[in-house]
Amino acid sequence: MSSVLFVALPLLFGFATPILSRVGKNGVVYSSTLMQMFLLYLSFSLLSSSSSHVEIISIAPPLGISFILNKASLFFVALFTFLITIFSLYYISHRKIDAYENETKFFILLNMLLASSIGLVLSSDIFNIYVFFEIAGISAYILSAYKKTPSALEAGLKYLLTGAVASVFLIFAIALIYINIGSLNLAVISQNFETLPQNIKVLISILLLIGFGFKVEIFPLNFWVTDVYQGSTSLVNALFSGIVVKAYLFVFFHLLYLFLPSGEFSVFLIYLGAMSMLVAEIAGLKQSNLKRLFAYSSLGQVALIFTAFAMGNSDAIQGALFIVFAHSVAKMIIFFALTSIEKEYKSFDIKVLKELNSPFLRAIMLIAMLSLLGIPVFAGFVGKFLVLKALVVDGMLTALVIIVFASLLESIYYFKLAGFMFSKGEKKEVLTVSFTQKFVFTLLALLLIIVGIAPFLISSFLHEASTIMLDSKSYIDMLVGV
Amino acid sequence: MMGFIILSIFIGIIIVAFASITQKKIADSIILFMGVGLGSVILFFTFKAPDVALTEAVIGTGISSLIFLMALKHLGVKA
Amino acid sequence: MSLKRELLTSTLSGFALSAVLVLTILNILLQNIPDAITSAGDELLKLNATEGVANAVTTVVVYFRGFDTLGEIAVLFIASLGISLMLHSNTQCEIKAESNFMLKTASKILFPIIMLFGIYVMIYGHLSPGGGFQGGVIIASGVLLLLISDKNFEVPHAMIVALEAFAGVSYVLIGLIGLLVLDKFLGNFLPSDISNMGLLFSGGIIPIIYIIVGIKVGSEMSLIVQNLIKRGENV
Amino acid sequence: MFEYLNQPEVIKTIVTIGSMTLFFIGLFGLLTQKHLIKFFISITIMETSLFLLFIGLTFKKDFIAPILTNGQTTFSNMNDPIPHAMILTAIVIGMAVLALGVSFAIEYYKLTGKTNIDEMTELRH
Repeated sequence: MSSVLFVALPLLFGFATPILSRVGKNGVVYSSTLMQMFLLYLSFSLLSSSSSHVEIISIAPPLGISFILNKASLFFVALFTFLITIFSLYYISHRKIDAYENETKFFILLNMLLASSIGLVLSSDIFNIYVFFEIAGISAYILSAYKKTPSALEAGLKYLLTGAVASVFLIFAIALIYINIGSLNLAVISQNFETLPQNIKVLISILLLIGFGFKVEIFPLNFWVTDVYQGSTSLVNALFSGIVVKAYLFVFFHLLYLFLPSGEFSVFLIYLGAMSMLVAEIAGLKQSNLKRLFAYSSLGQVALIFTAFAMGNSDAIQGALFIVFAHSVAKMIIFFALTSIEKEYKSFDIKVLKELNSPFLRAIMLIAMLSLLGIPVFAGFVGKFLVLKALVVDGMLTALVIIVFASLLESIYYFKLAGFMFSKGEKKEVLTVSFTQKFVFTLLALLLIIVGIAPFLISSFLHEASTIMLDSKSYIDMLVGV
Repeated sequence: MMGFIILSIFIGIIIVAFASITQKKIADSIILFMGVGLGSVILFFTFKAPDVALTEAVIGTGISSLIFLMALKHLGVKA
Repeated sequence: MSLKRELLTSTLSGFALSAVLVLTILNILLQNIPDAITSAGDELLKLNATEGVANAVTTVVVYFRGFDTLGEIAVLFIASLGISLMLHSNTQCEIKAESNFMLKTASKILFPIIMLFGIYVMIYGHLSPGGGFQGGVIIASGVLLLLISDKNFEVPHAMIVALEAFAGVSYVLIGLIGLLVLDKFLGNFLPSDISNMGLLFSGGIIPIIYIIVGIKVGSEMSLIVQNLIKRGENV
Repeated sequence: MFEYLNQPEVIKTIVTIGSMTLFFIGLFGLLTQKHLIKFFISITIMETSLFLLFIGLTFKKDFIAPILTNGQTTFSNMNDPIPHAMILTAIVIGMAVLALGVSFAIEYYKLTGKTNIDEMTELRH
C-alpha cells in the first residue's frame, strides 16, 4: 500500500463526486468519511511497519519526485488523517442542526485540504511543495469564504491576497535556487546550498522566510489571521489552527534543517518566535470576541512551536511535537464547542460562556483550556515543560523570560475563561449535545488526559522523530544514495 | 540582434506596466496589462521557449484579461 | 492631513520601500550571475531520448514531473468548484447588450476554426509546442465566443460535468495502473520505443494523459467562463 | 552596438535589471494601489516578471528549443526543459488563483458595494 494513496484517493473521490452523488443524498458524506477512515488505517499501518523509505513517483530521484516516509513525516500524516476523520464524524453529528449548503463541495474541499497537507509533509521536491502549497491555500480560501456573508467573503479575500503574495515570494526563491543550483530535489539542493556565495544564500533564505512567514503566522506577517478567524465559521477554524498551520510549520523547518544544517539563523528565528508570541498574547488580553480571542491564542501557541523548532536540538523539537499534538486536539475541542454555542446562543461575546448551560460542554472546554495552559495533568504541560527545559539548557535566558512572561499573560485570560466555567449565574436555555458529539468530545479529552498522565507512551517515538527530522545527512543518503 | 530585441521589449514592458499600475480608470489599466502580456509572450519566444510563450499568450494574457474584463463588467465600469 | 497629501505620502513611502527592497535584491543578483551550470535538464534530455516523444517539455510536464500536473489539475478543479460556489446565484443575469449582427456572423465563421486549432494544439501536444493546458483554454475561448455572440446559448451543464468527471477519474486511474504495473505512481506502462519518435502514437501514456488533461481543462475553463459571464446580477 | 548586446553576460544583465524593475513595479502596485483589480494586476505582473527572470537567466543563446523538429534527430545542444515545465504549471496556477480571487471580489462587491481595500471593514477590530 503506497503512500501516494493519501493524495490519489482524495483526488479520485473529488473527481468522481458526480457519480457518487447519484448514489443518494448522503452518498458523498458517508463515502468520504469511509475513505478517511481507510486512510487513517493506512497511516497507522505505515507508521508501525516503516523504517524510513522512499516512495518513487513516475521516475527515480534525483530527477523525479518522490515521497519520503520517516518517523517525523508519518507522525504528521497520522495526526492530520486522525483530525480530519474526527472532523467528519463531528460534522455528521452536527449536520442536522447546521448543515452546509451543497455539502459535496464542502467534503471535496475537506479531502483536498487533507491530501495537500500530507503532500506538503511528504514531498521531497521543492516545486512539488509549491504545488501543494497552492492546493492547501486554495482549499483554505474557499473554506473560509464558504458562507458567502460579507464578513466571510472579506475573510476569504484577505486570506487569498496574502496567500498570493506569499506564493510570489516562494516562486522567487525557487527560481533563484534552480538558477544557482540546477536541481529541484531537496537532497541535491541541500548538498550544494553550502557552496553558494553568502549573499545569495541569505537572499534565498529571506525569500523563503517571507514566503512561508505568511502561512506560518509569524509576527510581522500575521496581521490577516484574526480577520480570517473572525470571518469564517468556527468549524472551519478548527481545521485552520489544527491542520493547515502545522503542515506549513513542518515544511518550513524541514527545509531550514536541510538547507542550513549549521543553524546560522536559529538565534534570529528564536527571538522572532518569542517576540511574536509576546505580541499575540498581549493583543489577546483585551479581546471580548471569542473567535478573535482563540485566534490570538492560536497565534501564541504557533509562535511557541516556531521558537521550539527554531532551536534545532532534538529535545526542543520533541517538546514542539508534543505541543503540536496537544494544541491541535485542544483547539479542535474548543472550536467544535464554539460551533454549538454559536448555533444556540447566536453571540460570540465572552459573557456567553458564563451562561453556557451544559455541564458536559463546560467540563470538556475546561480540560481543553487547562491543557492549552500547560497544567501538569494534561498533554500541554509535557510540551511546554520540554521546550522551557531546552531553553534553559541552551542558555537562551532572554528568550526564556519572554516566553514565560507571554505564557503568564496567556494564563490570565484563560483563567478568566476557566472561571466562567464555574460561575453559578443564571443560565440560558439548555444546550443539547447529541451522542456522537459527546463521543467525539470525550475521545479528544481522553487523548489529552492520557498523553498528559503517561507521556512515556509516545515520548520515545517523538524523540526518534525529532532526531530523524534533524538528521539531514541520512535524508540526503536516502534520496541521492538510492 | 537578439540582445537589442530583448532590451527594447523590456523597456516597452516596463513603461506599459508602470502606466497600467498608475492609471486612474480600471478599464485602461486592464488594456495596458494586455500590452505587458503581449511583450512577455514575444520575450519568451526570443528566449527559445515556445511552450511557455504559447501558454503565456493563451492563459497569462488571454484568459486573465478576460477575467479582469468580466470583473470590470460586474463591478461597474465607473468604479 | 488632507487627502491629497496623505495620498502623496503613501505613494512616496510605497515607492521608497519597494525601491530599497528591489535595489538590494538587484545588486545581489547582478554580482553573481551564474555561468552555465550543469542542471538536471541535461540528464532529463538524455533520458527523454528513450521515451520517444518529440517535445521534451511535454515529457517533463506529463511524465517526469507528472505529479505536478496532477496537482495542477487539482488546483484548477478546486478553483472552478469555488467559482461555481461563489457565482452560481439563482438569478441568471440577462446580458442586456444585444450582440450586433457582425459579432453573430463572425463568431459563426470563427468558432469552428478556433475549435479545430484548440483540438490540434491539444492532440499534437507531444510533437509540437502546446498541449493539454493550452488546447483546453483555446477551446474554452471558442466557447466564450459562442456565449457572447448569442444570449441564450447555455453550456450543456450535465454533459460538461460528466466529461470533466470522466477525464479526472481516468487520469487518476492511469496513475494507479502505473502504480500496480510498475510499482511507480504515473509510471509509463505502455511501450514507448524510439522507433516511432515523430508519429502520433509515440511515447506510451504521455499523449493520452495530455489529451485527458486537455479535455478536463477545456470543460472546466468553459464552466468558469460561463459562470463569470452569466451568473450574478448585472450592475 | 548590436554585437556588444549579443554577448551572453550582457543579455543576462539586461534580463536581470529588466525583470527586477518589473518586479519593483508590481511590488509598488501592491503597496500603494487600493482598488482590488489593481491588486490582482500587480500580483500577476510580479509573477510574469519572475518567469522572465527565470527563463532569461537559464536560457543559452545559441541552443535551440527542446523540441525535435525539421530533421533534428538527437536531443543535443537544446535548452533545459525543466524551467519551461515549471513555468507552464505556475502560469496556470496563477490564473486559477486570479479567477478565484476575482469571483470573491465580484461576490463581495454585490453584497457590500465596496472595491477599495481600505473600505473593507466588515470585520471591525
